[in-house]
Amino acid sequence: LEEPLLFEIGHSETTGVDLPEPQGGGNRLGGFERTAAIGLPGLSEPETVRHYTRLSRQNYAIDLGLFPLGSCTMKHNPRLNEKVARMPGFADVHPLQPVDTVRGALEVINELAFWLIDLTGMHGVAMSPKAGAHGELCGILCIRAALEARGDAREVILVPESAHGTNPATAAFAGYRVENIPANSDGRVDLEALKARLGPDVAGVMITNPNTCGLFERDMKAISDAVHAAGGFVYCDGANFNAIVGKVRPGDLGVDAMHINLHKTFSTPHGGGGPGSGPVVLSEALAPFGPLPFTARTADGVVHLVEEENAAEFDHTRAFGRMTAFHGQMGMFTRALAYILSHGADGLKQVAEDAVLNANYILRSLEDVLDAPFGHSGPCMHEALFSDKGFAEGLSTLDLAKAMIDEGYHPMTMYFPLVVHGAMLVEPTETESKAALDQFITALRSVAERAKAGDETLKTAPHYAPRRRLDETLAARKPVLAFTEPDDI
Amino acid sequence: LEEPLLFEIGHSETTGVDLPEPQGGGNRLGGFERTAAIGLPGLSEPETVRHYTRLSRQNYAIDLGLFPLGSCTMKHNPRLNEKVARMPGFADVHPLQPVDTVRGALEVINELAFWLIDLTGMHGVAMSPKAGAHGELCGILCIRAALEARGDAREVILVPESAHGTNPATAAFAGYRVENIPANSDGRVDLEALKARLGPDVAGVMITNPNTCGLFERDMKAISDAVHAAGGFVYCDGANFNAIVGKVRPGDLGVDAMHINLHKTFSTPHGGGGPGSGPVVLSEALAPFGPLPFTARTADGVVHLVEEENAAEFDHTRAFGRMTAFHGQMGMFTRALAYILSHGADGLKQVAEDAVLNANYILRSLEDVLDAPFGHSGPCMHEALFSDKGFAEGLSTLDLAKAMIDEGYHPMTMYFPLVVHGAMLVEPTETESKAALDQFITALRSVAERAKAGDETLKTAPHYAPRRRLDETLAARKPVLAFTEPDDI
Amino acid sequence: MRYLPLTDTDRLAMLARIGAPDIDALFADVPEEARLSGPIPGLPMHASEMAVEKHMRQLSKKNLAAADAAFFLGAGAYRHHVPATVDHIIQRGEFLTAYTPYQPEIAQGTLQMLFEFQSQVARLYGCAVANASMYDGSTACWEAVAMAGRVTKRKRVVLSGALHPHYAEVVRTMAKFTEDEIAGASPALQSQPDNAGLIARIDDQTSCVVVQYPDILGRIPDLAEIAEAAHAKGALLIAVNTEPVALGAIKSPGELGADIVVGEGQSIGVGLQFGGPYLGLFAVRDPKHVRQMPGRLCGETVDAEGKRGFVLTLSTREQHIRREKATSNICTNSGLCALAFSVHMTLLGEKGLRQLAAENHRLACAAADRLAKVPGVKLLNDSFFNEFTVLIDGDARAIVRQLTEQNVLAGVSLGRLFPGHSELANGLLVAVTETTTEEDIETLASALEEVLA
Amino acid sequence: MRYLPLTDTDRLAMLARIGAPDIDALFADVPEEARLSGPIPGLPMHASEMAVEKHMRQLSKKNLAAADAAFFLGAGAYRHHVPATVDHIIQRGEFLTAYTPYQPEIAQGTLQMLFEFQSQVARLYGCAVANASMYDGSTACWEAVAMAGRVTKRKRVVLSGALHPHYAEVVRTMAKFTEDEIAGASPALQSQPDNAGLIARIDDQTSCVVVQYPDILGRIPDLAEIAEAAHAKGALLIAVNTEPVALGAIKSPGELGADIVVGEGQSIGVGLQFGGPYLGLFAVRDPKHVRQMPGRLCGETVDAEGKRGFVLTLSTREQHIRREKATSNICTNSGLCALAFSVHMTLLGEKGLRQLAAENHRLACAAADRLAKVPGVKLLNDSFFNEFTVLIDGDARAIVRQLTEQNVLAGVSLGRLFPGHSELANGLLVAVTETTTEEDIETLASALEEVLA
Repeated sequence: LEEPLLFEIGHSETTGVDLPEPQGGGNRLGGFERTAAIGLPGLSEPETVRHYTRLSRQNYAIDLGLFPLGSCTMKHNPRLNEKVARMPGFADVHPLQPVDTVRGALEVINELAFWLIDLTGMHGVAMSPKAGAHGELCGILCIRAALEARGDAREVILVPESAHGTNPATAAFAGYRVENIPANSDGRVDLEALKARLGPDVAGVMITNPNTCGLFERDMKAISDAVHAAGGFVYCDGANFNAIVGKVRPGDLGVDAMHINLHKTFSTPHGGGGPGSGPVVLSEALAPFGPLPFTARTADGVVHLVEEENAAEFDHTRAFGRMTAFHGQMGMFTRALAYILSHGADGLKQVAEDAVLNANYILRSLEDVLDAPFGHSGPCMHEALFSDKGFAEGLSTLDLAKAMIDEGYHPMTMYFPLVVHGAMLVEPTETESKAALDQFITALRSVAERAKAGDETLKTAPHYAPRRRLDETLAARKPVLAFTEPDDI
Repeated sequence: LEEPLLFEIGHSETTGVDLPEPQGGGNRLGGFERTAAIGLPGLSEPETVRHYTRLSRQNYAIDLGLFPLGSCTMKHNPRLNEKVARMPGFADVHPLQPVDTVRGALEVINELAFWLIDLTGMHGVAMSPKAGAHGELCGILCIRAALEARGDAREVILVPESAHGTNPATAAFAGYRVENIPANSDGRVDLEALKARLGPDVAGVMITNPNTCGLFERDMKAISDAVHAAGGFVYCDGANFNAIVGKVRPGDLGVDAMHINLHKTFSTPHGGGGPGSGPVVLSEALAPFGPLPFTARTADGVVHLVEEENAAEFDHTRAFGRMTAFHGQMGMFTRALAYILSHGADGLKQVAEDAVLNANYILRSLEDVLDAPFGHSGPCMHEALFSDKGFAEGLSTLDLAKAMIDEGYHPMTMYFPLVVHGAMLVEPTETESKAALDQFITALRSVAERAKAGDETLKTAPHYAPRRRLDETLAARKPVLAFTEPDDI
Repeated sequence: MRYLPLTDTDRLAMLARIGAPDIDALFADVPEEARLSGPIPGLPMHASEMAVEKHMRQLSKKNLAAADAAFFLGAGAYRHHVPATVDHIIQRGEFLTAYTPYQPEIAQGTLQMLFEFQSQVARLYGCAVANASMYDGSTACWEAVAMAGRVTKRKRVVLSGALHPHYAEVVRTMAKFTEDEIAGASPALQSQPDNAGLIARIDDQTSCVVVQYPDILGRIPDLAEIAEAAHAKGALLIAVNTEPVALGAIKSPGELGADIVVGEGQSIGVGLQFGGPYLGLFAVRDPKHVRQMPGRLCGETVDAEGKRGFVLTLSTREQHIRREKATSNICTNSGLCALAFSVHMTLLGEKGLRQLAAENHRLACAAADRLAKVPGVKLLNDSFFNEFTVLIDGDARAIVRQLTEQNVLAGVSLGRLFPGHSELANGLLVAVTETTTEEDIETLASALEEVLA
Repeated sequence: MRYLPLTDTDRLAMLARIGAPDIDALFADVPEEARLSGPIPGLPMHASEMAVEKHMRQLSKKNLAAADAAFFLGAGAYRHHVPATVDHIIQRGEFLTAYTPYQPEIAQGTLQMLFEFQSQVARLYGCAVANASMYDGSTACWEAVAMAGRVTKRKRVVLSGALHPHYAEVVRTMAKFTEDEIAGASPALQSQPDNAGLIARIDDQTSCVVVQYPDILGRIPDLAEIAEAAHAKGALLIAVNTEPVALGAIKSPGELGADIVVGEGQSIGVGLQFGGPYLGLFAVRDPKHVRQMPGRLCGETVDAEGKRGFVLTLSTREQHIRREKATSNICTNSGLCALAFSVHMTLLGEKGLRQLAAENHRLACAAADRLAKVPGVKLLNDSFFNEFTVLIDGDARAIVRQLTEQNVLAGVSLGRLFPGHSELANGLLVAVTETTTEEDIETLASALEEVLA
């Protein structure tokens, strides 16, 4: 069933709320009263529920099936966390209430901060960044502030070629020049190449560990030591923290800054593209430069809000500034804290183990039909990487991925990392059962075999989705980004 | 996508809760410890969410589309009401708490009772019946108790042939013999036939108004007067109250008892078959016999719970007994009260008017392609009745109804009322927009035309539903009513 | 009016199509003198969501919620932790706003769920077949009695004195109109149920014996002994269970020979809700009794393409088909509550249910031991699961009321349950679940110590 | 561990298929010395849902919820009534647990919603195109400044003194690293915004002027005048709105000549949430600027069968494609908050939004009039929508803190917002919405009377 646009079914006179008709009363609008129509369609409540319920059913979601998106960690979102985030003491408090009336909210932030530091073996954490990329920026700005504080202007950030696209973007945004570091044949950072490039112009490296080939960077500690010896800092992209949470602490590997996607490892819902939350854990060297505001617990157990006015009191005068209004993503903090406490120390360790177990199970169950370019490099971590080697002429990773839609799955991450041709990065996560994995493996085997056999129907997949392939070129060439009334055209 | 049975995917060792392993502690079970396995499969939380989310998507629901079920009043369920029912002061209180700790809950019951009496023009109300049929039984038991109280044992209940099946069932259950009263050519009760049958053996009549042909019983007051004159009582089936709420009060028409389906007129959700709620409003003559418990508000504004122990205090010693443990469907009461207050006096009147307007719109938009047997009898009330007259040989109402599934609709009520051949009873309700009605009319026109033209594909409809027609005969002949392990067979 | 989509423009256009001059013309069949000329008097005009929510919240706040008290009430309604997932699922529009699944092609979600629910209940009760739910435990109990009459063609019903008094009252009320003869009693305050006395009341006119398990005082009767005695006289044993969690720890009634097992399912998934909606469970041990069962049944079958599917079946028993020949008055079931039960039971699984039962029993034992140490308090029960009776030096009902001032909801007094029986006035039923903390137990014990000092 | 489906049996079977002796073998690449031998120290073991819920509820209860106070806070976050329908929709698993809609064939629900959202925001702002949302108002404000730099190739930014100080601080922080030159100021306590002063600061090196509308003191600046002055120097006007409800009563910034309109969308659908997640809105008046916009854009297209459909488009601007050449750092948006906004806005419609705005303004006028009668309190504003500044005989910040003891949350003191500015210390920002009652207003006025007496 097709669902029309809101603008095709709504009317400016229809409303789904019951508000009083405007009464007399004062008018202090200073002569700026709105006169023209706004053009906002309204629906009654029954129509609204139906419109959005119908729309929702055109989506795929974790609640419907496995989401094998490498590097994106689409895992189950616990329902308790949704309930907790809606408790009036969290949902119905204003960010600028006097601090004595929000000590509980500050305790949530502080308690979550404490566990993030504990889990990563770091020294401090900046809680306010609003998403992963925002967290990356925060980390790089800490590095820049630390270098500037010692009067050491450096220009270059080194990034392995398998990095997330956000890494070089972030570095560039913060005013750095980006240089790539190659990978070795194992799919890991080439340690010698890195060492050779280090020098007084290098502010730091941005590294992802486990890396985007799904492998643990064995030489991480050596990399960190080399970078530190050259006066630089180590930024670790934390998008893959799910594989090692509770098993290894980045702080023990020499990392100086790492953002944590609460919406990945700590399971706050993706919501169709946000909101995310990207706290950044910081080493002792970088912690003094973390942005405002943050929370601090004094010896008497009271949690304080540290802002511009009282930063000196908490010995934090070198903060590089403020990344956002207010205190960050409270709604994500409550969910992440509930998640951490639910799993506990034993559960988080089990998370990493099951995530890695599930990924290796997929890798080893499929490497006979799909090329696994780093299958020889040892066990993978929480994601399995395949290439399009062996596909019949004319069939691509895209075709295979779209065919997976017809099998009832979301496609895997495609064409990433760039170091592998036609890459397919599969991350099952720990919240999939063995039965779900077996079903997925069967489906992927079947599609892979058809890709190798040259089944032309793959090229027009999906066939059974709410839409066939969409014309993205048309969308970009003649952008239609807002509804216009038919008679306006 | 097919969803396996819980018993095919669950394991007795899997659980979606985290409870402590059984510790030592005492054992006072008196030697009745369970030893054998129960055989209950468990799922983790992610699997549970997915199992039920997938199952849910095989259902049709009001949130997805129009539900044209005559006599069942499937209207929009406001989301506020769901929120209200979950307030801790309603959801988390025990029915046997000391009354001083539940005055608010008692006030809800009392306030709702007050408005139900007000809206129906009656004298009292029994709140505890748990569903419509339970309410019918309550009403008939009140009649029986009232007759017994005056030492007047009567044996017969008169029921028009268009009555709901529950009416004769209820009368029989209460020990009465049921006799039918015919309809006249207009589709209404034959007043003269009724009068002719009245006599000292007739305990009362059960009548539905508006009736199941969708018509208002014009002679209702005359019927009531005649029944009363013959010493009987008038029971009105309230399933169709949606058509007249706020427009006419049954009490003004001489009704002695009427159940109200809170899940119909007052919009508590059907939930795939309940829970319902069936309070019964009672006339002055019947009110003294209403069952326990109930609430009473004294002049000081305090609301009391009236039970066996204090019935005398509230002058209610003639109650016929107790229909259920505790106080009835509290969760439905909160929803219904929120609904009544939201609509208010003006809104409820508008409900009836829009419900009737929508039904007449459908009747008049389709009577050229579908036979409307009582189209000549005047406007219909909130439902429009059609017959299968004119369908091609071999095609039935069932075929048309199943074909409506392929058009994206739930079938209408079929083969009811029995007075019309191949009846189709369509009740759009007031929560459908004109656009939704127009779309429905177009779909039904198209299917009706195909039925008249003899389109054989209708016989195998639906074609696009989660299932094709199901073998109900097989299900009844060899009942499989519980899962058995494959190896048990 | 936020729930009404029609605009005035729509209304005019529709009247024009109908050919009616105004809306009143459509109500022409309603005698003019009966028609209300304006909005119904008394009721206020429509109100905003915010205003209604505020009003309801104010009413809600006049109640003492269990979460805000030390809470020990049971007697047929138990407070358990319900996982958040349960509420999430039952609020799915496709479950919440679906109709009774009479059209199976577009109701497989509800139907498969009901089939799974029936299977879960049957296993829990140790029975062959369970139905798709009843209104609640008390009405299920009456339906079982009525069914026993149909099966045995006898009219004499023996109720155990330790049956929940509301249940007994419902049975008595309904039986008045069906001419069944009800023999009941009130419970004696003994440490063991009086099986011998009950068995003595069974004769060869008895259609059924109704026994609660665990009983209203929390004691666990030996059902097997009663089953044997009943069967020897050709009577059926109806077992009534008001706390399904208990069946994670003690043997199922079916296993012990009960012929019909009924009960209240509220403990699993449903919540307290001031008494309703609740969830009646109904099962029979012997599949040959299926066609005498009340209520809806969901059965497995295949569709026209041979795919497995589910339908409501054996509906010729039901009143909307059979009219005056129906086997029972029940029509609506508790579909959404059955879903809540089934989701919660799925989350528990066998392992979780057993752990939950063990935790309930452990805490109840701790509470019983602690309360027995309070001067003036004596534990009645030899056996119990998560609820037991204590005898207090004083009027238990008055004491319960008095303790509410300290936010202690101490339990259900037998005086409240059996208002006519002064011999029971010093009895107090205390229920303990996994939601009870050690601190709650200490609070209750201290409060009792104080009030009895 | 309730979120983990694997059983130990599964784990063994899987290890066998993999050919690994145990789970540690899969972590062989992690240097042994870095591997934790047991569970991470400090953190407790896993906990039941009931235990976690109880812990979180205890923390929650340490906060004074707005509903339990007479509440007058604003300053960029406003308390409005959000219909229950909004939360119902955003909790649909298909919206809540969906991924970013990169695979449009199975994400049309999210995509169509975003297209509708963009259209609603564009109309509300009087612009041609809006994006699919930003993190919040403050980061959207910075992104607008950065975009103005790209469009004008200039580096001088003029911030109005009456811009929210957090927003100004975010702009200043980010600009440090991009070498933009920021000229700001603090607001003067005048009844009218100082347009002349602001205009005087625009020169031909100015990339943009950033003006809040209504401003941080609640005053409504004449945007048209500023737009004209900015355009005359080749600069862009960036209008910042923190209260979208206002735009139901006053002219849209686009209508008045703003080139980029950004703001906080939290008021519609999102709720207070102690500051996040919120919803950044971003729109441009002139479609030619689309390719310089940050953030995601959803566009209409057709599928292979010619059916209308929606996709994320113009993504070559974005960093996951463009890497170091991206136009902005933003990647994630506020998808679920955008949904909440769009649902709430759909329920309102034009009629509801206008009524809502009128009701806010009516109550704000009543509050201003009442407070102005309190001895020692003076109303600053000539114009305002639902928030205004009063000057108090005393330190407003201390008074606000003092009033919390009576459960009065009196507003946001300018001392809290501008901690370095003692000249603002007697200013208090008071916000009034439809959730404010006449009784709340009276409570505040009386409390102020008492404290100032």
